[in-house]
Amino acid sequence: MSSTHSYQDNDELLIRAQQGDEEARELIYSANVGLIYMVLERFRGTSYDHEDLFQVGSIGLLKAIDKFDFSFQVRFSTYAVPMIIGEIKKFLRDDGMVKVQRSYKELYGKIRWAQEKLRGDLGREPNVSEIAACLEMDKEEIVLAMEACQAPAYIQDVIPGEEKDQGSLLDRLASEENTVRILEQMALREALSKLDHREQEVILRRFFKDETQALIAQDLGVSQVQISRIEKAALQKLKSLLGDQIIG
Amino acid sequence: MWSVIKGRWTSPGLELRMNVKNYVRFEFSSMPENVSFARSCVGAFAAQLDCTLEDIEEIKLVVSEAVSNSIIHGYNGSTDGKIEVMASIFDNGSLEIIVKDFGRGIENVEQAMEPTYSSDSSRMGLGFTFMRSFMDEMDVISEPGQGTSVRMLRFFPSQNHQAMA
Amino acid sequence: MWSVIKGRWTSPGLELRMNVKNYVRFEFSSMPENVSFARSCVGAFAAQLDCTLEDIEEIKLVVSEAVSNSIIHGYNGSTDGKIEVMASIFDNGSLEIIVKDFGRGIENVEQAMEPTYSSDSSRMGLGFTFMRSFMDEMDVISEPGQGTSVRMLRFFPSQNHQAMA
Amino acid sequence: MNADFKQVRDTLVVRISGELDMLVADQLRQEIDRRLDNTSISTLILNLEKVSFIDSSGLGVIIGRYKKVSAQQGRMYIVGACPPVEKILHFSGINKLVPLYRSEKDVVSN
Ligand SMILES: Nc1ncnc2c1ncn2[C@@H]1O[C@H](COP(=O)(O)OP(=O)(O)OP(=O)(O)O)[C@@H](O)[C@H]1O
Ligand SMILES: Nc1ncnc2c1ncn2[C@@H]1O[C@H](COP(=O)(O)OP(=O)(O)OP(=O)(O)O)[C@@H](O)[C@H]1O
Ligand SMILES: [Mg+2]
Ligand SMILES: [Mg+2]
Repeated sequence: MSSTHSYQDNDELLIRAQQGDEEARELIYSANVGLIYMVLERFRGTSYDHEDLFQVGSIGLLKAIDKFDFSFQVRFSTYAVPMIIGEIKKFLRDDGMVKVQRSYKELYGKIRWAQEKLRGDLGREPNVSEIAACLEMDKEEIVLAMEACQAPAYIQDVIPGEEKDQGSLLDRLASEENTVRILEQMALREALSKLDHREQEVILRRFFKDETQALIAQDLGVSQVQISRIEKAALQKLKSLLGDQIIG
Repeated sequence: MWSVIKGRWTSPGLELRMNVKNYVRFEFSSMPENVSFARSCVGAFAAQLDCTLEDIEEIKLVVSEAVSNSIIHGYNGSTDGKIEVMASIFDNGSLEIIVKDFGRGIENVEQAMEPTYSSDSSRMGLGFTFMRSFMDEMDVISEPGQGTSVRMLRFFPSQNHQAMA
Repeated sequence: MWSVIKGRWTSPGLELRMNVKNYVRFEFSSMPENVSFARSCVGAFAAQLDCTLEDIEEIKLVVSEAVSNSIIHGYNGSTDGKIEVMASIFDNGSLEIIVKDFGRGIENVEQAMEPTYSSDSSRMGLGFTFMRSFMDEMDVISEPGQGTSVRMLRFFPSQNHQAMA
Repeated sequence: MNADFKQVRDTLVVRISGELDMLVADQLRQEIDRRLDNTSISTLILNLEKVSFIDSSGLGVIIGRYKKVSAQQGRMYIVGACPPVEKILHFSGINKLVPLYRSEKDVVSN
């Protein structure tokens, strides 16, 4: 096995510890405390509190010291590591819930705070990697944490109240008449869908494509008078479907 | 398959940024639950770029629009269709997103892309308009009965690039 | 390809939950940047389950271990390998995660899975132990020179299931 | 998504949390419409404080409810949209039809 470890398996100390020798227990604990750090390393960058995890990990290590049995035929570390992880897992599952939720909320607040601070420092909008570096977090975590919209803080701190009317779509679409037109088009489409096929075609070509009754008549192989009649009936239907405000 | 599509889309401007630095490709079923999954993932991937949180919000929006369209229109709401998303980051800091379905396809792409056009009277017809507004390039390739591919590109000049320019 | 793998893994217990409710499959290059991307994505997918935030943290942890192994050991740190991740949610609320690479493979899987075993003296050899501790089932299939697949399963009894049981 | 309904006389307040996309649009539409159809409501307030994301599917629900409420001569307001959501509301122009306020209190005091 090519792996080298900084901790030691000291059989004699273990036996003494299990027989109630407090000093031996302490020695074996400090010789192996590195295992806890190894395990904790994996939780770096998560929302868990390291101090807490260390406490729990210590319990796992002490349990391993007390319960280790030489008949297992494995090295102490091989036995202790899963015990430490197991203890931490139990802790996370028993106790974690409220905590993590709270810390997500805190995280969200922190991100907002870092964003504001960096905006001030840099004089521009900070990018995600700058926020991540500032908080010592993963960029991806930042992105996902933003999904937990925690509005109250948001509103007081961030909404400055000014109108942010920028953007090309807005310029094209968002004038009041335009929006009302969007709505009308929606209503019109709905109404149009209630006409029969021929009526739809006549209306679309006459009013949306500006074609003449004569042309449509020719295409459909009917007389212009018939087209005129279809058009009139269709408009009548539309009016009753839409009310007077749209097609005056 | 993707390379074919890319070939078809290659434009003179695109050749300059053809060096893919990183990519992710994913595939999922046309379940509405996956819309939020898809936008989160592409958002998380885009975080590798030199971009702001606001940029990420916009990326998430366009992915949401394209994937929703595939589910709603492409597969008519049926949940057993397949959707593929490919996101690539190029050397010059641009992000390409391709959303592809194998659904019904679009008869008249030009009409479909018009602001406020929708084939469904209860919808706003804003999806394509959002995609076009928030991205620097957008193309749609669609074949009735075969499916639809939406390719979007957004250029993120990095702080460094800007400084050097 | 996945179904073959699934076939090989099918165990009597597994048959009961073979109905896939939702799945996602993704593929990315073996760049270190993609480790945090992959774990975030699987985390986002797992959020569809009836689970707590710390369940998600745990899922992210194991994905991180498996993907890091593929990059570090499977591809020896080279960034042009391909990694595939498949996550499936079954009808009964269990989550299966498969991480697959096409790299160097593992000679002795049993030894590799031992706590604190590592082929690299600077590492701790805890990856597999974490995966095993936080998931309910774990299998590794590896072929030297061909690659490695790690399949993990975790059962999330939903509130409803529990109530009905 | 989660929607919490509160009705005081003829005012209906809907407090929504989560992401307003196609996954939840239909359900939200139905839940609001059921109340609009069965009770006489003259003011509809959508509280979006806890909404972190909205796309065109969500906008569709809002515009649809606006049409419905205005057809019944009622009024509609949106309160508490956070910046990313507010941006989309502005972008689509919905803010020109449905006024945006910071909080439910602000609507009342106006
Ligand atoms: N993937 C697709 N497959 C088939 N048809 C599509 C697809 N994407 C878009 N379309 C068509 O293009 C039209 C316009 O799409 P767009 O996203 O702009 O509006 P919408 O989806 O109808 O409404 P909104 O996006 O506002 O909810 C759709 O109504 C549909 O007919
Ligand atoms: N995908 C893989 N391809 C090739 N070898 C692997 C792969 N995954 C694991 N291994 C082998 O299994 C061993 C144990 O893996 P494990 O994740 O438990 O520990 P480690 O990666 O060496 O250390 P740590 O995870 O603590 O950084 C590795 O040292 C390596 O030899
Ligand atoms: Mg759309
Ligand atoms: Mg490892």
